[in-house]
Amino acid sequence: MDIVSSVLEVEALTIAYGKGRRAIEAVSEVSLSIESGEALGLVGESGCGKSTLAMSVMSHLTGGARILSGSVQVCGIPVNGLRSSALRDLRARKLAMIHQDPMASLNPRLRIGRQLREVATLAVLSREEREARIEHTLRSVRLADTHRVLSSYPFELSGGQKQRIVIAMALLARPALMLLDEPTTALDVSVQAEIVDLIAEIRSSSQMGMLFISHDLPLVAQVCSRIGVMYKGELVEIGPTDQIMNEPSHPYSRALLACTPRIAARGQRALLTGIDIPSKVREPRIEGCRFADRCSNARADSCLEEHPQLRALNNLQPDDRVRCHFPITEQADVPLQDAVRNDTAPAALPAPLLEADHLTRLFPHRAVSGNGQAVRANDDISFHMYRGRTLAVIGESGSGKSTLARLVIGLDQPSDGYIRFEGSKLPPSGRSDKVASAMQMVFQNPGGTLNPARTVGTGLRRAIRKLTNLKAASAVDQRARDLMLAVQLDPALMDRYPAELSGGQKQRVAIARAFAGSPALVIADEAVSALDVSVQASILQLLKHLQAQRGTAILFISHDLAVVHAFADDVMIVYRGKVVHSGLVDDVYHGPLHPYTERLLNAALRSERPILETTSDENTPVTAGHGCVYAQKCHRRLGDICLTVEPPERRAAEATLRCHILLEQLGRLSPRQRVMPQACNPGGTSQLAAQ
Amino acid sequence: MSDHHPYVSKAASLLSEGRATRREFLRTVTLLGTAAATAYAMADKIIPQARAQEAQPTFKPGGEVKLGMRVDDVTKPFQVDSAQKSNIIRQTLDNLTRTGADNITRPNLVSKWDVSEDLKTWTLKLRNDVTFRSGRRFTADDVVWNLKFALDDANGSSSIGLFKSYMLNEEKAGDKKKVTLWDANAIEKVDDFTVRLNLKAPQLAVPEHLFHTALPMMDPESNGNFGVGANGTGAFEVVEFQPRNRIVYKARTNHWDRKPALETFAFYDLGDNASTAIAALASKQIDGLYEADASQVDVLSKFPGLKYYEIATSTTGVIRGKCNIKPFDDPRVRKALRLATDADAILQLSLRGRGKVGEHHHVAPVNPEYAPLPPMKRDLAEAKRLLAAAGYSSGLDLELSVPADYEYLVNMAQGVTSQWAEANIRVKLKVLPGAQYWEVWDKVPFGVTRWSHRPLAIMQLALAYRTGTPWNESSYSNPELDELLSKAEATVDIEQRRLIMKDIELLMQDDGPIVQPIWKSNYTYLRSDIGGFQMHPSGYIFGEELGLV
Amino acid sequence: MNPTVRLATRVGSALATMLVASFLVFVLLEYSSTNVSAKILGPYSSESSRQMLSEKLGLNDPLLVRYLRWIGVVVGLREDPVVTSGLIGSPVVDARYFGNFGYSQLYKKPVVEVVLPALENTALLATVAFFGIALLGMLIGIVCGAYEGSAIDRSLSLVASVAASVPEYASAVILMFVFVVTYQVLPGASNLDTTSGWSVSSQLILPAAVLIIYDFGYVARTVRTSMTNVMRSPYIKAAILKGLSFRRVVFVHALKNAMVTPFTVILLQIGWLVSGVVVTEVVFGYPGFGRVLLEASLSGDIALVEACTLISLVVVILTQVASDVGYMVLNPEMRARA
Amino acid sequence: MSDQTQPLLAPIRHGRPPVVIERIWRAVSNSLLLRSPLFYVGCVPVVLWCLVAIFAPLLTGYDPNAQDIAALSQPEPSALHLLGTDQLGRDVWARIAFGARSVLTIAPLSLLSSYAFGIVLGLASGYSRLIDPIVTKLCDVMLAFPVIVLYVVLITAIGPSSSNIIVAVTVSTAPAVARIVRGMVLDLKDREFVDAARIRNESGLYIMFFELLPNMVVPLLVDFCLRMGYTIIKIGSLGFLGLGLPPPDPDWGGMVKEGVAFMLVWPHISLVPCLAIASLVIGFNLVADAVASVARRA
Repeated sequence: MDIVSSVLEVEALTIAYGKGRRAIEAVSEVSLSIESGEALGLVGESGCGKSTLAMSVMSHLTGGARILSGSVQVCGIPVNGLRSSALRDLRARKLAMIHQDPMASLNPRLRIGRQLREVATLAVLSREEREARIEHTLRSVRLADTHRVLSSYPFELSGGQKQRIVIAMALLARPALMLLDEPTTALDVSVQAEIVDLIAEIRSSSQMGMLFISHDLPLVAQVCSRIGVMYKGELVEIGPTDQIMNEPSHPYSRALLACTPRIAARGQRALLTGIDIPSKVREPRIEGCRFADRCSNARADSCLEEHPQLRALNNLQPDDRVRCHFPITEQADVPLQDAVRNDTAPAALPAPLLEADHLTRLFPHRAVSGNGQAVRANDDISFHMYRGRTLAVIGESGSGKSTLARLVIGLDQPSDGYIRFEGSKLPPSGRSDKVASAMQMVFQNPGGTLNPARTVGTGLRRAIRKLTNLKAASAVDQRARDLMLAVQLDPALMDRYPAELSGGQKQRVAIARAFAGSPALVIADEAVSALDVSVQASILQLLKHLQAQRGTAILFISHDLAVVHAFADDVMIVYRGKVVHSGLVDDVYHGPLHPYTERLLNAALRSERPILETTSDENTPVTAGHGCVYAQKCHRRLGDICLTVEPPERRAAEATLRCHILLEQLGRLSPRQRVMPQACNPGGTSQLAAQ
Repeated sequence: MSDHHPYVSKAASLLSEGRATRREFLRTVTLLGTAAATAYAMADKIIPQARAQEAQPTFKPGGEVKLGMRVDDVTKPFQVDSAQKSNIIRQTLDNLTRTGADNITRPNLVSKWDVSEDLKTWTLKLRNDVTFRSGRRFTADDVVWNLKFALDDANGSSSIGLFKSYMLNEEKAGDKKKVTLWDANAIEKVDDFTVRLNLKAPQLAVPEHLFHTALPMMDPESNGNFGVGANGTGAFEVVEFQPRNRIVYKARTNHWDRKPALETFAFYDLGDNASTAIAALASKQIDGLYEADASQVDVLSKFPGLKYYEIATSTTGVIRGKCNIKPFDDPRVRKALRLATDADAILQLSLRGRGKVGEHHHVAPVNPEYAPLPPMKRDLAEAKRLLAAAGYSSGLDLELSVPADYEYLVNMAQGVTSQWAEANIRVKLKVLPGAQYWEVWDKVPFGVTRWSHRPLAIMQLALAYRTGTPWNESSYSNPELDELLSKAEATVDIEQRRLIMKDIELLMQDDGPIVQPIWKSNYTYLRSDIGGFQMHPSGYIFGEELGLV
Repeated sequence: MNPTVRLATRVGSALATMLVASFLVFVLLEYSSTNVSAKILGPYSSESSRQMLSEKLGLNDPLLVRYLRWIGVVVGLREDPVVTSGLIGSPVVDARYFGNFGYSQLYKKPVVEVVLPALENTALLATVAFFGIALLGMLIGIVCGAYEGSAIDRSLSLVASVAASVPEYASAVILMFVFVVTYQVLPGASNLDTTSGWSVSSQLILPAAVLIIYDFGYVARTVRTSMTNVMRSPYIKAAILKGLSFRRVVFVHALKNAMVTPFTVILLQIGWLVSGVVVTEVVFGYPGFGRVLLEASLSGDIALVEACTLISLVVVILTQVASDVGYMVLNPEMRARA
Repeated sequence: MSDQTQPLLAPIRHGRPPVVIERIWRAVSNSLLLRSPLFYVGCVPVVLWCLVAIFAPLLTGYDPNAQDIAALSQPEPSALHLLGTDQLGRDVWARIAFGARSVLTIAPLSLLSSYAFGIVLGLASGYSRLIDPIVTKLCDVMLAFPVIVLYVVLITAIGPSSSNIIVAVTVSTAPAVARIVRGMVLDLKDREFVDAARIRNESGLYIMFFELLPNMVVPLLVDFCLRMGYTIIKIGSLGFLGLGLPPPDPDWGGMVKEGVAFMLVWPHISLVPCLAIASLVIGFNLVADAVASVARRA
């Protein structure tokens, strides 16, 4: 084995796309190193160059990217300019990578076994050894039925299983360095928690170095002992996890922390501060600090003119280096800001804007269930919405939350139940223009929300013409410009096509479009989940601002408990089409917890010991009217009663939950629950009390 | 000359006085039973002529010749209706007579014929050495059977049309028309090698009719069917027959007098694409063409080792309007069309000059009764004047239907339309696939029709221009012409007939329904080591005459 | 759904397509031609005899009745009225058998006897051309796709594009000019006659070359597109990063995925090869199916045209079914769902 | 309404070009396309032939149907006839130039009509579950016919003329276009912007033509260019089989056919139209390739 302790040594690496004057530096002067057994996290917004950096480590730069200067050494071997056979050998034995979309990195037409063996063959010699290694590795990623797994095609496995396979594949050759590029982004929250847990476990049990790349600061913090923060190709700060998570010195690191959603203590909601500058299409080149134009501390002279160097903050902490002229050293532990939550019980509110009554949506489809039985995407859902308030719907993928949004907005018709809007019942289909104008929606995917073939202005003007009484071209145009300004966009962007806008800008346009009329109700279906946290925060700010201004009710659909906690007033937690827990946000989050709520919270807070699903049989259909929908996966299942008898509705303060377990026996969040999840230091224990 | 028909001496005197052409004389006297050689000798005696006696070539024995030709499926020889189909059966099945390339009809399976003075009794003497391939001798019984078979309307032979006027009676049996021999003794076996035809009406052309393509002599046992192994008197037997692909003949093993030089003879079908045949010739997959297109001739002339053959015919294309509809109901319009046509140029365009200039009267220079006229010159001014007189001073807009299957007709149509344009006659062409065109050929208001070679002009004229005949495609009806035609048909005297023909020709030029700028010649290329080939005006090919030199 | 049910559904839908298509063919042809009995009796037949025949053949019946009768004859459930009417006379032809498409007026024999030999010949040419097209197309497509954007990709793609732009008649004429006339190394006519010393295989070279030149570019383009898409996919990137050799990445990981879409496209070339090669067959005088179809169309031999059209339909639909089944086999996901 | 009242920047522009045209213009003026050498190479023959078609009378001194008897025996290219004359003594260049007119009207017209039908059918079947099975089945049926079979059978049935060629091309091409459009509709109609339009209460027609259709412009443009080449070849095939435009009007495919017999002595008569067809088709194919590769990169 090599004696070199540093498995990765990156020195003053600069990578650029394109040539000549058009060249864009994706990575600038980045230096870092990873010792064996150490995990380094790299965080930053999309486009900050972290993935390019990772690919340069693999020596697989594509799309016209070139290393301009600097070097990358893996286990002392410089990877750049390596002969292809040597490079292949390096990749096969020393390196492993887990990609952004791990599901897609399995070949859909080869059996898992073949794909694993192929990797093992490159590293291991004998056949017996190979099989043993595969068996062992699969077990180490908690895949039990190895024989079945090996003979499966990828599509026959669940997302979590595929993820484990990918990890197993990476571990197979016992590499010196493992690169993880957003390994959990594509997963559901609860699965995500399990996988992160697995990664943390692997790290602690092996001598492998790890480079963990993510946009999610708390996630990285959970696994890594050191964290580097990247901004526009530069490493702006690097230091021990504790330091970065608690007392970051760079304004950008600090801003990142500030905009990361978190669950605040009872009676409070996190104040998320965006660091997005939405109105400009492309940032001008800055001579000085690259973060200057977004930095609240930036000073005209030095920040704009002089490029800061990465330097140690002080002698005491040589490991903590920062690229800033004016690093924040004082008030190091300024608490992240929270606002007071002043909730009113809905009961005290005037007549509801919208009443949903026993909404049920059946999909009578063989394709979904296989046994010919109807799938209940929504089962008997009732709720009220009020002007100026936000009702959040939380659920994992497939829980029916999007179906609910579609029912409310009228894109889908309920099989049963009805919706009453402003006091009058809505017809099952064919809503009036008035209702259409009063009820609008913001969609999840910024890429799909705007018609790519039409300019921003065209779409916006069309919405105005359709949703208001304005007809004259000049009035419509004026209104469109007003709307652009209201969502903090330069009206000049109206001549652009969506492809020329950033994700955040598109989402703002979508919001502008939704507010084209004067909607009393806006549905936001995962409206911020595809955005960078910094952008997400500013979009949420924008929505809040518009809501405050216009008294709009918002139906906020999300899978992210932290975002919901920061944004919503009321919440419904949906599982398989059924509301299992609902009420005021604080009462749901802090009150007696429905087991499902408990598991979600647990995952969101990234506890040391995630609550695992009880059974892995994901495909058992739920038969309506028999037992609790969550019973099959419930870690607190009482017994047959859960499977056969519909649980009673229990009220706890301003919350309602459906569970057979008595309120006082249900889990609770500690009243002084810390807002941020813990770094990977062993001291942090979950404060989630399990029964 | 004593046993010659009485008219033979009359014909001889006409020839000597210059009132009959040599060709007319030859045709007539041979039809009357004079042997061709004798006839030629007589003609030579009257008008001495340096006849290049073509030496009979000496052939190498054996060998193989493949000609490119459309190979249709022929199962019923008595229904053959095209030269190509007749060529398919001709190598195996013989006719009683044979009309040569010189338009002279000679005995073939008959050794000679005699005709009564009234032209009503024809005595056919058969050769006594003819055998079928099966070895059986060919006798009078076979002739009687074949003639009767051909003239039985159940067998659908076009021979009926030819013999109808002098051999058959048409009866109406209820709903159906029934055709029967006019007399039970009409076809009479005299002895084993003599057959007598007793005619209802006088007819000179009987020997020519016996060469009709749909009147081959078959083995009665064949029941009128043809195919591989067909039993005939011909020099070859069919060994392979794949319609639309090829037919291959082998020389008979038991020959009577007629022993072919070739061991194998074949026709190959290469489709209608002109270049395929050329390419096949180039790669020696075939040895010659049954008939070349004008376009192919130019190409093949560049090839080494090929020999060119050409013969003038009365094959032509006519452009005709329906005379019972506007504007063709006005003779001035019809004449204007003729006057606006430059026949010389059309001949160049459509046949690349390989043919004769037409004179718009459908009497070909190769027809014996042709009366030479001064050429009909193009006269645009007169054409315009006539049009104006007919009330079309601003010109005419017409649509001309053209069959696509004869390229020279399409070219001809393109040529005349561009010429006519100068006379303000604006014509749009409507080119139809052959099958579609021949379904409406006699119905389109303005069309182009191909007429095949006929030895006699009166046959042609009577067929196409007499009032009310079924093939009168132009619906032309002129009592004067009808009368002249009847007169010509009844006139045996060559000189008198030619006088009548001249009137007919002038009438056709002045009043007739057609524009007829060209006479097509037949031409082809064969490998130059093939001897014995003579281009036949009807496109007939006699495989047993060929050989390799 | 299990595979048999799935296959049965597919075949059923193919049959339905066949029925509808055959109905369209029937309507188009029977109605476009002026008069069916005139076609049978020939241009010189009399009006009264045409009418009699029309009655005898039931040509005045409603369209659907005639269509069903025709189908009945084709599948051998009914006797062909043309035969039983005695119009064809001897030699005696069966009036009832499966595949009875009637009697060809052009060839004067039952349509099947005309079509089958032609189909056989075409199958020979099509087979040769098919392998040429598939192999050349796949080879070029794979190379271009694997090295997307490289000089070899660009030049080969250009070659394929240009080749696909040259009409069959143009390449046929040019090839003929070069190889038959100028160098005299190949025969000019491909009538499959070997007595002139040209072997069948030598006669197949030019027509097959023409077809290959015209079509391989299309296949290559499809393969290339599919290949580039696969080569860009994350699992190929993953495979490369696993340290596999490029050859292994291409042949083990990329090919299997990349051939799924082109597989269908390649199979569908069979339909084109059987009936779409009229031009080539005409130029080379090849006694094939396309020429029969053309001649039948031009001469208005309705029975023959109907048969040819229907047979080419069957071929196309069969290849469609085959490609669907093949797709199922190639795609484990489909296989599992089936 | 808005709390930010300060109007910013740019003056308001009125009278905007229709979206589709703007889109095409954008696609064309898109620097990527203009930077693609393939695009220029492909444009050269297409533009040249278009110019030739437009200015045909100016580019040749001959009537394309005028027959020069004197040239019959000497059809080779000469100073008088730059590309020689054909078998009827007509100037080949004049016929090529005027033939470009028919090729460049019939092919685009027939494709336009195919696209009109195809797009309507495709949009309708992709968007409406009711219409879909009928249209799909019908398209299946039509697409089962081999194209050339369909052409030959149709043209022999209805007769060769430019309008009938357009009919034949439409019958065979529209279902293919419909299928493509349907596929794209199915792909697009679940996108959020369509939902956004639906919740604005936009009519189905508006969504089909103004929301969905503009998104298909680029792929359809690629398809159109490819099909142009293909259609030109197929129309040429018809001409070659004698089912093209009726004479005397020049028709490239027909010219090849007429000249093919003279291939060995006067190859120019059919080679020139062959090259004309091939170059035009290559042009369209390369343009299609260029648009496709640019669209992929963009």
